[in-house]
Amino acid sequence: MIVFILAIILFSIGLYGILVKRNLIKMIIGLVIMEYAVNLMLALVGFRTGGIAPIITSEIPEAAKFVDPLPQAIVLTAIVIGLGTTALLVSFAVRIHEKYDTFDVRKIRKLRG
Amino acid sequence: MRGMTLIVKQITNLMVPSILLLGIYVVLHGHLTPGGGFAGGVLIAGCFTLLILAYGSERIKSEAKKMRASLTESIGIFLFWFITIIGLLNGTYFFYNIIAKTNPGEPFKLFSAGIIPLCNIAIGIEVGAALFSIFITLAILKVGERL
Amino acid sequence: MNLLPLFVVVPLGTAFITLIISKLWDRSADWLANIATIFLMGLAIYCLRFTGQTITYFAGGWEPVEGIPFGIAIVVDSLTIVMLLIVNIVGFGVNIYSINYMSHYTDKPKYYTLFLLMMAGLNGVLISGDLFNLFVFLEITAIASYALVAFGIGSEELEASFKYQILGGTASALILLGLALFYFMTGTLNLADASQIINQIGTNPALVFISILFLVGFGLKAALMPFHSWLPDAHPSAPAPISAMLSGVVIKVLGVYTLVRLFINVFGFNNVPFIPTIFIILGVLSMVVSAYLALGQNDYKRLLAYSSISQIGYVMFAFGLGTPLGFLGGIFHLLNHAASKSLLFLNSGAIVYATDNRDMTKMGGLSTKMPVTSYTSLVGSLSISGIPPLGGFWSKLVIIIAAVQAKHYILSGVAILISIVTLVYYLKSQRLAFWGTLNDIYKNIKEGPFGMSFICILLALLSIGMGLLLLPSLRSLLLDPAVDVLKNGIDYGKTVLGG
Amino acid sequence: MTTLIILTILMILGAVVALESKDVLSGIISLGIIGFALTINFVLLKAPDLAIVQIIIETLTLIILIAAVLKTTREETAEKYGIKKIVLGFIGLVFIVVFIYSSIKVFNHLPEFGEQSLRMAKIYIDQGLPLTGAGNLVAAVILDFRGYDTLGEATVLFTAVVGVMAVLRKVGRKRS
Repeated sequence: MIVFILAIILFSIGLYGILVKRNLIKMIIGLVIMEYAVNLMLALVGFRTGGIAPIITSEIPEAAKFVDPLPQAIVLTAIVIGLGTTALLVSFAVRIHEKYDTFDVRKIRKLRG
Repeated sequence: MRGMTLIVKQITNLMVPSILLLGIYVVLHGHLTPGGGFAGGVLIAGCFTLLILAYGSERIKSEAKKMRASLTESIGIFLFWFITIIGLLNGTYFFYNIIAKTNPGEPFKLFSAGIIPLCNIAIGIEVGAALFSIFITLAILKVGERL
Repeated sequence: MNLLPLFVVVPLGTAFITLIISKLWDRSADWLANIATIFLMGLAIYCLRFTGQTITYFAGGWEPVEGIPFGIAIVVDSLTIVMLLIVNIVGFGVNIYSINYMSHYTDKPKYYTLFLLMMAGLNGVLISGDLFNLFVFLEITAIASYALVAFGIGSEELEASFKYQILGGTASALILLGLALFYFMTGTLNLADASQIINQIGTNPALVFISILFLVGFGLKAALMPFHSWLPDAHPSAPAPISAMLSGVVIKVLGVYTLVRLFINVFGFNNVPFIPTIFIILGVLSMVVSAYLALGQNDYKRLLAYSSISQIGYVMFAFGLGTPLGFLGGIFHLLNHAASKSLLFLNSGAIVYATDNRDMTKMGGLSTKMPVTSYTSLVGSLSISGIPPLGGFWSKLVIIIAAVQAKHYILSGVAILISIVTLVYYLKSQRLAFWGTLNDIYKNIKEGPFGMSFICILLALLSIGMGLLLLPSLRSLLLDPAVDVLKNGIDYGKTVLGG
Repeated sequence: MTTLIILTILMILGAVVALESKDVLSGIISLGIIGFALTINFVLLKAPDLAIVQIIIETLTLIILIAAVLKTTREETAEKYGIKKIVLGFIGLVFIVVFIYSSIKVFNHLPEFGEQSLRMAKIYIDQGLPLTGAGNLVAAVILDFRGYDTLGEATVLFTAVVGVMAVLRKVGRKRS
């Protein structure tokens, strides 16, 4: 159970970063940390004690105990979605820096507060 | 982005073909070994990214490259989309694994698992081109050049 | 039922091919996108013949084994059909409108591609019967709308969209965390199957925790009051067609529909007894506070954005009542608000198109120069404020009667009061923008092109005629079956899986 | 199990450094700690597919972030420790402590680590090979049983690329 709690702690650190940090890049980092924490959580959920990787070859009998492949499929999707979001955010941050010459939220009009 | 030193360039020259080969291997064997379209596609994108990092982005005609990457991406995902609707056109189900059902092939061989390898190839093309075009769009961006 | 996947397949395919073909011929994007949305609207109207039934379709032909569904289910029931109608009719109108409006912007093919991807995402969320599948399509919609909000790449758009993305990304992370625990608890992702399992487990702390995660996540997408801060920036900054789409459709599908589907049909109000109260609290809070904030706005589009939060508050309040009449009011108000609010945002677009200005204090007397925009926006405003016999009146009436029946006397009084406040700020906007004397700098403006006016008139007629849906014969066709879906509550699982 | 816990603690430390470092660039590099530790965690959790994807995606994310920072600025914004800031930070901390505390309670009502019961996944594991013919069960799930999700996933990436190219194009509005 302790690993689950650790994953939750990692998630809340990311959340804290988004809520408190005032630098656009730091906010992106916070979001990425949250995504990693969720991915870790999903991989933990899919693990089964004594299981092996869900890949059947001619040596491994079909009856062996495999870990759950479904959370792994979900994480695969989530990783790619996370990359897409991050790339989009970074391109926005670069554009905003071009307009205001700063990453500071407080100096950017709309993002204040 | 400027290029790097001769040492980096030489090592890149040595590495790139093998990374590319690994990427293609991972895509083609996605249904048998760990990996698949995503992993392989990302590897292929990484190999092109390595080339740009080593040689710098000034040397290439970047705009044309960007267009080509984005076109490749569109074609890759269009192929994937087309594979998924074969079932609909055929009157069975959306995303029906039509090949595996009619001509299953022998398990653990390259030509098995029906549409899965085909999907892997299409996704490999799409993901590789997509990540490369994200990278190149950011790399060739000159801050402040906008009107 | 091979028609159902077409809701997703057609816009996706068109989006992919648009980007390829438009490299050869620039104008082709206009044609392709509009043909696709017209097709989608036809398909949604065709689906009207399935109201009252529940159709389940398994992608890939993976039918359940031993009663356990393991493929991705596509589920269409009456509630879905109502939402599909909203999405595809508004989407059709907005897309026709975009042909002229978006000629101000560069790179139109990319706009159409993103727009079609957004449509595909919205339809995908609606027809999905699988939690993770729903999440994926929700992300497609969200990412497409982030990019569309900033399509003009001005500084205001970029800032608004960045804020939208950070909060949207947080919402997605919370939803995905909830999904992980949901899968851990139930062992399935299929909503129908999960609802049966949850019903066996009953109330337990894990379920409460998961519902709070989902509530915050989807509440952020719906812009309910404590989580609303992105909306008043993002919706006004976007190009007008996209504002219409975001306010009229996206927050309803990503926020309200998902919340209602999850908490009423999957979790069941019995298993999470605190949820109806929270719906009512959040609804009333959004209703009151944003109506108050809207009063002080001089920016026309910002006023409309606050009004959207307020009206979504009405809807959540109605669903929180938990009575069949409340469900009817909620669904009906969703329909009315979609028609009127997208109309008003398109009107604001027509004003921006002609005057390049959003500040109402600098307008005035526009009704002489832009009669179509003026009269249609009057219709839209009165419909949202709840003036008989327009559609909005009937839905608010139903909500208030439902509140009285549920013995929430004070809250029904609040709802009436806020309705009056709504009328006040809309009349203020009418007076400032359309009535009075014409400002000299706008002497040479004229009404927008025919395509834009045509869509505004169409949506105005829709807002006027929406009240007819309450007539018994039409009601049994569309609204009653949708209410029945919600009334069945947790029996959703049995209905979908058949047994 | 012990390795898993140690690596996860390392990830938490990396996260703290990434958020609190004074230099944004070193913050991004600390983000690498989290990503690569996550890769090893995936290997420990028997997910080789994820490890392959994660290690390269992590590298690419870092390259993208570093490229952005080098093009702009690497200075952390100056923090003012006013009363408002302290109150905000305090509220955030309280919120997070409540969140973690309640999650501890919740995990008592969920299955133990590694002891989860299979429902949907039972069919994937038992019949994945005969039904699809793919030895890699993850590939069988993402491209056959749940291929529709993967279509959505590829579309998300496509959307993101179109979005990036739309946002970074040179001119947004036509001059009249």
